Amino acid sequence: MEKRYCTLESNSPVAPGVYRMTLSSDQDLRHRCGQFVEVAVPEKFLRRPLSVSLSQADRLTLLYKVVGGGTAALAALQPGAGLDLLTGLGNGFDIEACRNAALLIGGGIGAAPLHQLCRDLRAAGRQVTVLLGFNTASEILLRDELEALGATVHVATADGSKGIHGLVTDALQQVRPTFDYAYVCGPMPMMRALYPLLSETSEFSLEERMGCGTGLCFGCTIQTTEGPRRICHEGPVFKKNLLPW
Amino acid sequence: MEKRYCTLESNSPVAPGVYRMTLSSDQDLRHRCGQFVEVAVPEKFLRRPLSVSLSQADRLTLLYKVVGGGTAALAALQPGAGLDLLTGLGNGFDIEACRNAALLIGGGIGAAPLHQLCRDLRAAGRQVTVLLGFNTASEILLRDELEALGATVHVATADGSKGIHGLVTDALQQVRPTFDYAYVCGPMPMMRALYPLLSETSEFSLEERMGCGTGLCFGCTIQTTEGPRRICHEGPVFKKNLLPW
Amino acid sequence: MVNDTSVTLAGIRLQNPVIPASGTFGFGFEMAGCFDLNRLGAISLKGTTLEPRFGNPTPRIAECSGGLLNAVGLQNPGIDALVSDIAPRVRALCKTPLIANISGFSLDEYGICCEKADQCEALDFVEVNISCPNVHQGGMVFGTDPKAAAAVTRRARKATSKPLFIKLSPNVTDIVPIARACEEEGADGLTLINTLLGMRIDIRRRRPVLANRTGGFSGPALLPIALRFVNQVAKACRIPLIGCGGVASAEDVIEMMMAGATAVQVGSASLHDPLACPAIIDQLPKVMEQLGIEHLKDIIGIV
Amino acid sequence: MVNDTSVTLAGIRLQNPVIPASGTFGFGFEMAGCFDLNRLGAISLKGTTLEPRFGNPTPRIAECSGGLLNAVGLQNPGIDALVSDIAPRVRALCKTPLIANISGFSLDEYGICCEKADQCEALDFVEVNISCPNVHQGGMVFGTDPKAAAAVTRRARKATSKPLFIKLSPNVTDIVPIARACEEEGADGLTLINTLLGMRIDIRRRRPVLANRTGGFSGPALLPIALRFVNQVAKACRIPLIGCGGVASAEDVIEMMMAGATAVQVGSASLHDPLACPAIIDQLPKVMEQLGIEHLKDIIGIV
Ligand SMILES: Cc1cc2nc3c(=O)[nH]c(=O)nc-3n(C[C@H](O)[C@H](O)[C@H](O)COP(=O)(O)OP(=O)(O)OC[C@H]3O[C@@H](n4cnc5c(N)ncnc54)[C@H](O)[C@@H]3O)c2cc1C
Ligand SMILES: Cc1cc2nc3c(=O)[nH]c(=O)nc-3n(C[C@H](O)[C@H](O)[C@H](O)COP(=O)(O)OP(=O)(O)OC[C@H]3O[C@@H](n4cnc5c(N)ncnc54)[C@H](O)[C@@H]3O)c2cc1C
Ligand SMILES: Cc1cc2nc3c(=O)[nH]c(=O)nc-3n(C[C@H](O)[C@H](O)[C@H](O)COP(=O)(O)O)c2cc1C
Ligand SMILES: Cc1cc2nc3c(=O)[nH]c(=O)nc-3n(C[C@H](O)[C@H](O)[C@H](O)COP(=O)(O)O)c2cc1C
Ligand code: FES
Ligand code: FES
Repeated sequence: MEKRYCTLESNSPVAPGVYRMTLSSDQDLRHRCGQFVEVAVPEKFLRRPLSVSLSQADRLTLLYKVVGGGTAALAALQPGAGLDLLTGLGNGFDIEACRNAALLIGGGIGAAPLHQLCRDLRAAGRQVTVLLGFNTASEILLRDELEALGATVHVATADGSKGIHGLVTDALQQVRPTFDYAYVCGPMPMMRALYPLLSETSEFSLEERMGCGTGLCFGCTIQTTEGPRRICHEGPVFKKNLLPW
Repeated sequence: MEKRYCTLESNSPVAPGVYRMTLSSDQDLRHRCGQFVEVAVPEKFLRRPLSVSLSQADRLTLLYKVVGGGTAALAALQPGAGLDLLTGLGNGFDIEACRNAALLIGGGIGAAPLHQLCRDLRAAGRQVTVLLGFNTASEILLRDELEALGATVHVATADGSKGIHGLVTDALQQVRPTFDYAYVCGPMPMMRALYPLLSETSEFSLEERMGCGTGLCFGCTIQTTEGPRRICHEGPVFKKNLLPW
Repeated sequence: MVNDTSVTLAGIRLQNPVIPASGTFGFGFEMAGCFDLNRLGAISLKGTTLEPRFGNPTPRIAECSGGLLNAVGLQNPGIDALVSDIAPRVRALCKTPLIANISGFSLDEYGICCEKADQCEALDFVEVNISCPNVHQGGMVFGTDPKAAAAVTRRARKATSKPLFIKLSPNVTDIVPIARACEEEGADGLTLINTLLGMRIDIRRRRPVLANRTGGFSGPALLPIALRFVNQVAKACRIPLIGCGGVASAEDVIEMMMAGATAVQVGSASLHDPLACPAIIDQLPKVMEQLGIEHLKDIIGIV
Repeated sequence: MVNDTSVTLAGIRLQNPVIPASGTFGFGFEMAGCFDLNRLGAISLKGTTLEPRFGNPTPRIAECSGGLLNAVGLQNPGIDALVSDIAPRVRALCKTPLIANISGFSLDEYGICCEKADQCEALDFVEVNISCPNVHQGGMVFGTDPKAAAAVTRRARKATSKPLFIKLSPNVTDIVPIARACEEEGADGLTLINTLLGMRIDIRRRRPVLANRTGGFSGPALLPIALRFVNQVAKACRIPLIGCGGVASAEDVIEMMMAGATAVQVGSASLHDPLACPAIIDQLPKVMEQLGIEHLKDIIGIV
């Protein structure tokens, strides 16, 4: 955990209600893929947890969906604004766990952390297949970016307006990708539906309302096969065998 | 009372700890001299009452001293910032009450509203003498502005570093100005000291911690010879005979 | 969509549930020049006692994170001025239902004030405040004990046939027996909550900020506390509730109604923005639309 | 100037009065990599019960204006894990005095936990929490009645010779008899306050935000309420008080001490900024300088 004051470089919509925010700092902003940050929001007491979509030495990209007052306040910020962040939170994805070919599955805004995951897996020489699920064509995120990294990307839309008609579970059964390890991030119902379809060599990035994001408050606890664990501190990424679903 | 969203045009120190702020709006910002505004301050629940130092059609000048968190937050605002104001509050000075020659007495930041008062009295053809009291030379406010309006200005400093050595009460006894009506604004001890030295043809602008500034909360009440009065609503300017000091 | 904001409170129809809270909207005249008072659901007038009162010395106000402390101490011109002068003058300005907010230092004072309010045609509701934390010899003591609350309600009930609301204090261990006692003695409804007792210290001057030492905390931060009390009492009583505490937006009004309130008072929000009530009333139909609420009264107590 | 920040709490010297509050600083390890725990005045560890507890279902957190609601519900690994594993591990990381925060659902549970804490060398203080609003079958009931508070204190006093603090609830009509009862039964001091019971509703989903329906309100807006309780109890009792509620700055620490606290706990502020405690400790000497305070202990209860 580090406290970082960042400058907002850009903040603009990339899909209906979804924004991409880039931040810079004169301090180190590198993250492991799958880690998250806690952003202080004007007029709110609690910070808002957002996954790192991409990080470099002095640069951070977040992808977020406006769902309430906090994210709406973020969306209203103008380039040049200063932001107060807690960085380097959570465990992140285990890229070592994949030996050859990775499968990445993202649903909606859950696609956000898959960007850096894909970059880092490709840099480590892994093959990457990505399944992305959205409600409709206009909501599709990150497809071009992931393809540019050399991943094979399949998109499913619930209304069939683009790609495979259906959910990511449908896509999984249709595409039948080869992989030795799977990484999943998305809404809870999606993850629960994928759970029985994936073997033990998989991991899931979870979400819960957070009080602190730093392990102090026990606000974000889930029950695991090894006892209670804080999503923010021992997660947000949990190996499949830890999840008692 | 009007609600006005203004743009901060300038905001810079004019004496140690004292700032001049100018605001503009595309709506009417004219005030009677001696009226005040209630400024919404970032991160504070209550607005802060500040006297109008000068107002024109679309422009407002405030002069304020940093004494706590609210005024410190105002001092930190940059030109271009938006400000939410309640304007046109309070009764203001009674310029009709003066027939020929006015005496204006201000102490410290209490000099602020005397600027427009002096302008309006001069525009009405009155002679104006001003006595201003400060702790020390570096704190002197508005002397040049008032002289430029054709007023005779006498400054007293408590440490004798400029002008008359002493308080405004000393200045009053030394200068012995001719006037038919006096207007007083400054710290409570100064006003109480002047009270017995002035005849009934005088008025005093009072201050109290305010909850609303608009007469709703009864937070700012003083006892007068005619019963309880709200400084924000029936004041802030009270004729001498109303003050039971 | 219909967007019907009306509610019925103890038999009286309010065109919307938004009521300026007592003590935060003066005597009703102050804003008459700024917006049409007819737009309000009702108006709760400044708390009134038998005798005129100056109230507490100043400072009476202290800023806090999320709100303020006040120790006004029931400044008011007395019940006779209310019924003979103030209420009729407000009535002449608007048709909005008017609520007399009554305080006292003895059962008799409460009783006499309610009798006088009862005789005043301009007044539509009587709201008996047994929860003022800012006066020393009484007020809140009546609101912290079920027996005392019952006694005041009984006396007030005898004194008036107008709809009678008792305004309760949050400074209690268990509000339910107090609320039930008021209900049993014939109150038509309850207003909850009044302010939480608090204190601030001026660390430079090393003394309390308020001349009265302590004051009542109100403002946005009170909302979760008020919601809890409203929900708790809604589950325990059948009479209608007026929810009060921290309400500052149309969403807050809806949250308070879902917790169990039939109408909602807006207090401190008007101190920051004297146009808060009409702004909330403007927003209500839009927020109802977003949430798929046709008739506001349908959401009362659904949580 | 001297700028001596040390205070003595029930005979134990703290280099400064700043203590992370129970439940808002994990088990003490979490921040060990971020700052030197030796800088803290003391550490109050996460509330512990006899048996391990998962706590309440999620969501356990709801944002509010001026703070938050929590309904963690005393998640903890049980007293045995605390005394045999956790406390010794924190002790190995720092010399800071450690406070065991104990909750229970019966007198016996409180008693057994205090006995076990008493035997643990790594623990310096025992803080008995009789004010948790988030567990159903107990907790707060002990803190809302002087007799029950006396009984818990008596049992805990028998169980431990370590400095014993009882943590009181603000959800009471009158805290003084409760505080006095604890003092009479031999408590070495009191911690006040715990959270205020509150509720939020998700108006879109039409249900409470918290799975537990209600939760405890904490955060900056609690400060004036806590100051009032601390000042009230400081006037009524002789034992030292740990002030808690809304403290987020060095100025707040000083305000709390002027109200009557010998030491000060910082809770929710650490949730927004996990470095809040060291930041406050850094600021303290500067603010003392500005206010002309040489020895912090000289201002305890001066208002
Ligand atoms: C580890 C982690 C990583 C996340 N990464 C991202 C991301 O990269 N992009 C993104 O858009 N969102 C992400 N989220 C979710 C994001 O934190 C919430 O959407 C945000 O906090 C909502 O704030 P708000 O004030 O706008 O909404 P609020 O007004 O607080 O709530 C609106 C609704 O959003 C939901 N919600 C609120 N907080 C959370 C939460 N912490 N987790 C899940 N749902 C919540 C609730 O259902 C609520 O009804 C992440 C959450 C976690 C825990
Ligand atoms: C009608 C009126 C007109 C005013 N005009 C001016 C003006 O033109 N320029 C100017 O600098 N100040 C003016 N003031 C005073 C100004 O409102 C306060 O200094 C300001 O509100 C302090 O806010 P703060 O948050 O900085 O200080 P706080 O932290 O709130 O308080 C710091 C100290 O300032 C004093 N103070 C706080 N509020 C008030 C108040 N309302 N009245 C008097 N003292 C207070 C208290 O002694 C307190 O200890 C006026 C006040 C009133 C009532
Ligand atoms: C300045 C002020 C004066 C008040 N005076 C009264 C009063 O006279 N009678 C009363 O019943 N309540 C009074 N109250 C309490 C409010 O009516 C209301 O119950 C409380 O402020 C909580 O609501 P809020 O958070 O919306 O302000 C007063 C509150 C404030 C802030
Ligand atoms: C998430 C959370 C968990 C808490 N857990 C405990 C606990 O286990 N034991 C306890 O005595 N108090 C607990 N508290 C109460 C705090 O210690 C403190 O009394 C309260 O939050 C008020 O202080 P604050 O406003 O500084 O947060 C908890 C508070 C929060 C916010
Ligand atoms: S959010 Fe506080 S422990 Fe996870
Ligand atoms: S400040 Fe509210 S009535 Fe004057």
